[in-house]
Amino acid sequence: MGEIRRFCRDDGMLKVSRTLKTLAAQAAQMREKMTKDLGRDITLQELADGLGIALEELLPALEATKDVESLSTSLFE
Amino acid sequence: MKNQMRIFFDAVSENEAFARLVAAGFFAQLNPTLAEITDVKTAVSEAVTNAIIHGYEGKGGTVELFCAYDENRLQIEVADRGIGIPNIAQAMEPLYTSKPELERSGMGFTIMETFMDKMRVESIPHFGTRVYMEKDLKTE
Amino acid sequence: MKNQMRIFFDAVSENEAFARLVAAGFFAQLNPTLAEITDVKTAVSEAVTNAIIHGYEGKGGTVELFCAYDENRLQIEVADRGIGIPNIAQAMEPLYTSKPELERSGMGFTIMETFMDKMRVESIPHFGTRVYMEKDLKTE
Ligand SMILES: Nc1ncnc2c1ncn2[C@@H]1O[C@H](COP(=O)(O)OP(=O)(O)O)[C@@H](O)[C@H]1O
Ligand SMILES: Nc1ncnc2c1ncn2[C@@H]1O[C@H](COP(=O)(O)OP(=O)(O)O)[C@@H](O)[C@H]1O
Ligand SMILES: [Mg+2]
Ligand SMILES: [Mg+2]
Repeated sequence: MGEIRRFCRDDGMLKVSRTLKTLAAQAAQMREKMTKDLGRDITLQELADGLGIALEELLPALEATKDVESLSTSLFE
Repeated sequence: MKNQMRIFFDAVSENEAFARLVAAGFFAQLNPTLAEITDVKTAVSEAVTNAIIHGYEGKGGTVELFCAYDENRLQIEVADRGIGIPNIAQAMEPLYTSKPELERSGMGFTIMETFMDKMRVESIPHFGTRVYMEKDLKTE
Repeated sequence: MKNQMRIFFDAVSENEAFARLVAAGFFAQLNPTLAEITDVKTAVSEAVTNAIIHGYEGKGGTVELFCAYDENRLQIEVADRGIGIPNIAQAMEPLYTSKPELERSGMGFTIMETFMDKMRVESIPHFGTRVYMEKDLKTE
């Protein structure tokens, strides 16, 4: 059974990822830099590629930032 | 390319962030810009929050989220089987809220209208509410 | 704490990563360890892939994913309305695959059994297949 876990890890199916908060911070930085460099709003995939991670990892990290929830509560008050 | 999904989840505030993630994850396949996906997440968030706190008045139930795309056209529906809205025109007015005691801004529907290209509300008192939204992605 | 969700999505390979994201996002609320969430994602991935390529033979259909938790007990179901499995015992044998031409490893069910605490398969030929899985998180 340990064999199967090893098989999957070697297969690259499992890889240790960075913590959500670290990733969220790195994503925010990378977004700013790439937006400035390219002079336009970047896509999700471009950001994931820039960070060297899969979309699957990037999305939860973006959720860990507060920009969405704060909108209706703060921006319009 | 066409694709669709329909999810049913418990009407608890813990699932608001989850609903945003589901919508973002589904539409991520179209490679939207970060601004576009934030618009979509914000609209979904407002609609799901409404279902939980207004539709079910925080007492729980099941929220439905439907997401689909056909090429660059996104379609979203958020539905509940809660108390419904007696006066939809009034509910959609900016700043109108039936729950000022919860410190609601009354801007949920206005945000959905602003961030999506189309928005429509159907509601029957004591039966439930369904919000339809559409958006065209500019990315090719 | 209890919570549950049920999602229906198109049986296309683009939705495999999406299904993993949905399961991981839902169970993230329990604050699992990285190893635990990876186990869950891997098991979901194998079951969803099976529904798409075996159940529907790549011709499309709808896949159902149910996720629930009650305290630390996770429950997952993956179902399709595809061709079904004529011999479940044989299908569950390690290395058995009915599609060697697709370079399948025949290890899907074995992986699900290994990564989850419980696993059960129900299937009726020409009606469909449902895989039940359970896992207790060690985190408190
Ligand atoms: N799903 C729903 N079920 C019942 N009533 C709703 C629902 N969604 C919105 N409403 C009604 O519409 C009003 C306006 O909604 P919204 O613009 O989001 O503002 P807010 O949520 O801040 O009150 C709510 O106060 C409520 O009375
Ligand atoms: N959802 C399903 N519908 C029909 N047949 C299935 C399904 N899931 C699994 N099977 C059958 O069980 C076999 C073993 O599955 P699995 O262990 O995942 O190996 P693999 O997918 O590599 O073939 C498959 O080859 C297939 O014949
Ligand atoms: Mg609102
Ligand atoms: Mg398999």
